[in-house]
Amino acid sequence: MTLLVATNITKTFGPLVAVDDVSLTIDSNEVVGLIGPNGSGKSTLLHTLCGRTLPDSGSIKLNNREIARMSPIRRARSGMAIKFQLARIYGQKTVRENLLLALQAETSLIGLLFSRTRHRFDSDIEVLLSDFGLEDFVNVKAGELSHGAQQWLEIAMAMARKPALLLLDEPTAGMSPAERQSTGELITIAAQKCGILIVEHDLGFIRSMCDRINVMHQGSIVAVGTPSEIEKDERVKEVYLTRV
Amino acid sequence: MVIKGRNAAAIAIIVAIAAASPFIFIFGNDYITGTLTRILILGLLVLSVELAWGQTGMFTLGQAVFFGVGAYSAAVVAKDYGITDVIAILSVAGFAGLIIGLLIGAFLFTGRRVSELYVALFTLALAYAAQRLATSWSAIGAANGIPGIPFPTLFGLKLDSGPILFYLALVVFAIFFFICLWVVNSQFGLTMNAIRDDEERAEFFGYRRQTIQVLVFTGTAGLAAVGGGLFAITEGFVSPSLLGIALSTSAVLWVVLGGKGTFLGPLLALAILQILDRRMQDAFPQFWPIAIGGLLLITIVFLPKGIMSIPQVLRERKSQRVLRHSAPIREDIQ
Amino acid sequence: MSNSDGPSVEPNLVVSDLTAGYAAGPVLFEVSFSVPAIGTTALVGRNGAGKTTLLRCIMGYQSITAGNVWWNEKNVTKSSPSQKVKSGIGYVPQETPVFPELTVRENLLMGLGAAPKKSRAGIDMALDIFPKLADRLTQKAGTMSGGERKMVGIARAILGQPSLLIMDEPTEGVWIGVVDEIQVRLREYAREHAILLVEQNLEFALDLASKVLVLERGEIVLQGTPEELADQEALKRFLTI
Amino acid sequence: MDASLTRSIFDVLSVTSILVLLVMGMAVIVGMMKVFNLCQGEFVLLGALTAYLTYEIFGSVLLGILLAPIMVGAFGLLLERTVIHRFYANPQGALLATFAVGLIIREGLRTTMSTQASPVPAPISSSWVIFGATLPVWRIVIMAVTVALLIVAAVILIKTSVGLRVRATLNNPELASASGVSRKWMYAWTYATGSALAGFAGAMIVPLQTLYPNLGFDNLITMFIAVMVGGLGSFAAPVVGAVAIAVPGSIMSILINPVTAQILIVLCAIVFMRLRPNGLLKSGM
Amino acid sequence: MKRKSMTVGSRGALRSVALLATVGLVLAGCSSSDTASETEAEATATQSETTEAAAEEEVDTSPIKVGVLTDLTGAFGIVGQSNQAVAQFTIDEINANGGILGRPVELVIVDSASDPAVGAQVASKLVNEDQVDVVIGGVASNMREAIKDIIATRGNTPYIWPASYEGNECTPNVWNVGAVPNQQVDPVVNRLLAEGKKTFFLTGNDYLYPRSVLAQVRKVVEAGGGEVVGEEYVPLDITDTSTLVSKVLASNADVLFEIIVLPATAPFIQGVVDGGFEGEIVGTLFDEAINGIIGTQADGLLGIQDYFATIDDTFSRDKVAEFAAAYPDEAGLFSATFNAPAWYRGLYLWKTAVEAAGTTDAAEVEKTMDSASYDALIGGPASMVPGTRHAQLTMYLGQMNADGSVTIIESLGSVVPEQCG
Repeated sequence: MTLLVATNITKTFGPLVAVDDVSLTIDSNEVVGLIGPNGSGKSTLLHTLCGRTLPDSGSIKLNNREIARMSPIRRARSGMAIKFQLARIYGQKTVRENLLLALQAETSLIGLLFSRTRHRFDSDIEVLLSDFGLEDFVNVKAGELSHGAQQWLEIAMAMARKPALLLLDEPTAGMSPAERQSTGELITIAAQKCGILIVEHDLGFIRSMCDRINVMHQGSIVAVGTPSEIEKDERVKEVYLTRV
Repeated sequence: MVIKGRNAAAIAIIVAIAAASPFIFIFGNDYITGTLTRILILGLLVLSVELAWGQTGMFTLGQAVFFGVGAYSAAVVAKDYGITDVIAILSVAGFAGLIIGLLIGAFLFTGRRVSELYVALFTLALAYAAQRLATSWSAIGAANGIPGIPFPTLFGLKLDSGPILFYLALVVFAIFFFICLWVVNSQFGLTMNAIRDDEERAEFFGYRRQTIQVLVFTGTAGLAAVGGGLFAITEGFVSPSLLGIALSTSAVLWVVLGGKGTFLGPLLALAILQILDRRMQDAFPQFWPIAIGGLLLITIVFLPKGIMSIPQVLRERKSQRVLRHSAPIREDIQ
Repeated sequence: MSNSDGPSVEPNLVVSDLTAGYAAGPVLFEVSFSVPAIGTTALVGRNGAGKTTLLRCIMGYQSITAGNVWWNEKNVTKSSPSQKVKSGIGYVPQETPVFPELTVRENLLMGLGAAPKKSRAGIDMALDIFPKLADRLTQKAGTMSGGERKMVGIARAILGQPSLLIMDEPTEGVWIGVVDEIQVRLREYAREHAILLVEQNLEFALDLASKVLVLERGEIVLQGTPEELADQEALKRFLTI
Repeated sequence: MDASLTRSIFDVLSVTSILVLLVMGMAVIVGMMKVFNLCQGEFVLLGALTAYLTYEIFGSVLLGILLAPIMVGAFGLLLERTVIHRFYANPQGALLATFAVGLIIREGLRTTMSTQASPVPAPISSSWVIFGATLPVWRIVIMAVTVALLIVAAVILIKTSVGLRVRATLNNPELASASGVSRKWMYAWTYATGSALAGFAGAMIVPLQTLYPNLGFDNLITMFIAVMVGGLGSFAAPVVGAVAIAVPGSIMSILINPVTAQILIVLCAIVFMRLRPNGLLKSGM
Repeated sequence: MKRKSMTVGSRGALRSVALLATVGLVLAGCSSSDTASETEAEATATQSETTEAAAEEEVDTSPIKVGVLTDLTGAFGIVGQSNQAVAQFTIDEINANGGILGRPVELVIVDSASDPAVGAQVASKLVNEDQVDVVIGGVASNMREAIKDIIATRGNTPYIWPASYEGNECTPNVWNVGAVPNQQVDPVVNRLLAEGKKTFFLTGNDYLYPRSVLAQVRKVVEAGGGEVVGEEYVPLDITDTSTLVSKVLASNADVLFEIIVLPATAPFIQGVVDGGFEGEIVGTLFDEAINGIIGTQADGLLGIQDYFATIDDTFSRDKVAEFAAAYPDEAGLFSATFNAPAWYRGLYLWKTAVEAAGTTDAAEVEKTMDSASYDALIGGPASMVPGTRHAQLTMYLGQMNADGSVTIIESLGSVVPEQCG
């Protein structure tokens, strides 16, 4: 079933066309990769998908609902979650509080004020902690976690609301191979519950994770296909695979 | 657990003040009780700045506007309408603050996100405009303000002596202090902090950032206004300086000196400065205002988290020498 | 390993036991290497290995926990980036190689030490390198595409005629045709000057380099000439997927 | 043209040129450097003080006008190297720190002054009669100097290599240092220039406003509103903002009255700032 | 982890208690010393009462306390410092002549810092902690409004308000010894009307005093057949008065009646004079202290005050010379606009009232002060007009000179205040 349909997205900054008439689809339970050299427009495309910027034109449908002009808040409430490139977690708060923050986002304000859901989410937190291997750090301040653990915490927070679509912006940036492998496993688990879009530099990681890969270059998607198809694509080789 | 500790501190403060208060009856006079009363009243203003800025990241340099709105509405109600019941006066004051706070909060925080500095300058200009307006508005006494506000009553009993007014302020302060603690320790408080630490991240979780900011801003306006109302009925006068830049920046100064992000620090800074202020002003009248500026500057430069962070700073100095474990490598990513 | 098999020129940049990191922990561990006075030295390694950090430490943008940087036999560990630039080091950063609010012409002028006297000849030189820039001189650099910005950035750095040109990913996001052009220009430049290059495009790097350093998790794990490293299994292990 | 119309037009030009003169220093520090400098008013005050002191000691206001930018610029340089440079990454801290500095200067002067206000005569006290209206020459001088200074500032910023370096540093400090510009000293000198301009403005206007401790602070809010209305990020925007505030402000105070005019201007500016947070000169994000 | 945060939490609590205890100690320290002096004072008070009752001839020699509340710092710091010197001078003189009721007089000086909120605090200190017998002071009206209830009503202590002001202050225990609008306005406006000057332009800062005075001017002008051709107010912190100057010039009025306070006074007057204004310029704030700030443009301005340095009154001249010798730093500040004559007057009128009552008791003084009168005052004799709480004053019309001095044009004699009728 098709989860996300983005059609003819265009976004310009002054004379610079960052995203040029791009279309993209993601099915539920599908892991889609988006690769391309820096400056190819993949970050801008991601930003229009998550609502950080609004596209100049084009349509984005999540579960058949038009979201292209929605605020990030409403997108989040319609089932979209994002993990940013730099882990954006609440460093001053404990891991538990971070997870609670993600879980309680849709609790009513009165409910929050009277802390009605403080313990209702305990079991969810336990599950997330064990899923993401964070049991030992539950009362540690998130800012004191290792770099990898911070990334996992953010993925856990993104997964907390059981989103339909998860956007991951460079989930393995700066990770060691071991951490990278663990991240891959986490994403595989997550993929059973939702559709995922991964924006990555690391082609190897993308290749091992994704069902389908989009290659962007100079604002356009130049190729779409399975990892093996992409590897054979001449155009992709030209723009991308000459690089390591 | 942390919460328990915080509450313990809060309870300790209230109990200590309450325990000390009989001595005020025995040894104190109206000047000393008046000073303590004023500390408690300004404490409400400090709490409101701390809630808005320290807890939610809304850098308000104009919080005295709401204090003044509360004070003026209490003065008008008590003097012109002859309503002296404390509960009625404070309700009106608080309500007036809530309305003005809601209007300004909605104007500031709905729509496009604005930066913290923008909020600061906006509220500063607001304080300027408000004092201006009060100074020119003859219906509320213009520059002279409103003097001769009658003593308040409670269930028909006249509250007309220093110690009684002190207890009134203590009770009101305690009520709102606990409400503040309760809010901050609730899940809502966690959300406030989340907005303070990373507004955008919170939005991407689906928090209605605008609603929460407007709500908190409105609440703090109401809190400051209750303080203003209390000021009007205990001091017996209001003047335009109550809603101006000077008091607004003083409130921020107390929060900075005490330590943004804590309740105890700012209240402590307020208490110490209020007690020191008169003594120092009499001892070094020419020097004291300059010293306040110097103190602020030194604090900002060398102790950005205020006096409450002194133990922490000392601890960190020590632990810095113990190098941390070799954490995972992290490239300087964009 | 030593650079005994590298070009037989005295090194003019020497990095010894450099250790650096962020609040989260150290990133570079006692890194030591030298850059010969002539020729291209390529620094390769995976994403996150610490390459950009290393360049920033050498330039002085990033504070160093321990170790030293020597430039022309002077200890420049503590000198500021601008002092280093004035003593003959050029730098092209990875992310923002241009002044976005300034025009291309002004960007290039900055490379000339912002001296209008030399401007005519100087800008001609930049246009020699990248003729494409000729009709874009009055455009604001911020409105150009990533590849064009890279070009402006490289041209700006080369105009200062540094004895050592440090470049962080000069070909990232640059169209393939331009990459060749850059390669030609850099090869030319390296005949008389030194270049220290961080590059993900291994083919490009190995083509240019007379010396290759491999950085992995904050340590130099391999170094040598491209030829030496070309058939090493280790290099593939480190760099391929 | 009759005398009162001439005077009205003259007043609008005069009020505007004074505000533009005052805002120029702020255009550098707040507009270009984006340091929210709450002691900018006190720089104006220090400039005024310099003129007053040279008048008292040497009997010459003109000397003070020449010295003020040097003295206040030096003070700004000192302040930047001791305090401000710590806060480039922390604008909130800069705001509070400069507030504290302003407080110290203001209160310091208050305790040392022996009168509530001290007059400083204009170097040129004569008047010209134009269309029957007697117009003070000093105000005309201020207009001319303001225009000249604007042109000089524009030429320096756009045409000279120093201006290029300044713009480059403020645009991308890291890359500027990679072009051999010392970031540390460029920031310091830019800040000093902003202070010097404020000091100069203070010395120029003190004959029209007399010296008193709140001289700077009373002008500060208007200056800040001008910057916010104009927009941040350039030298030109705050200047445009100053014109946009001063012209309607002075026209309103002629047509309605000064009290209402001032409140209306502040309120309009507040609303405008909210609707277009980037100011007049920049649209959108 | 749980345990750790718990200890941190409770340690925080402990720390706060400790800090609080310190604050408490500081306070206790203050209060205990205060209480000591207080109980002492109470003891002497009760003692004196009993002794008075027992043996009438025995004299109480404990000092009478006079509270001086003025703005030693802040916007009016200069005025406050002058006030403090005048108060000290007056009290020294009273003590040198045997004090009041044979008791020495002692000053308790507090700084209200030009801030009503501070004023309220220190007023409470004077009344409640120092338990003074009378309070004199305040510079601006908003200060009076902030402190009068604390002193006069809640504190039941006589309060002397020593400044010319807008009038209508009729609170019991409050005594106004400065000029009110009709005293300053009526004589001069009537004189100008009589000279044939019919058109008036009124201007002042936007607050109560200028508005009240100018309302009185309008009343007198219109009653006398004159016409008000313009009335304009400017903000207190105005920095550029040029648009106002233009309006004044455009009006071509015969008389400009202006109450623009510092710091805008000088630029405004200079602008009007240099702009070629041909009518008379009158103000209630012109005197020697302000002329120096205005400069040569002060030449020809008309001012009306209860005292000028050049009045033809040897007693006043001698007294001011004595003051100048005793306080050389403040000599130049002895002026009507700094309320110096009113401070002197207020203290002597109160002295007279206390002597008439034979006690400093507020209720008794409230009766005797109502008709207190004294002749040997700076600026001429003054007497409280019974039932009005205000004083009948000798007023002078003076013309300012370029060198800062004042030429007395007319001594207007004793003018009755129209207040609290």
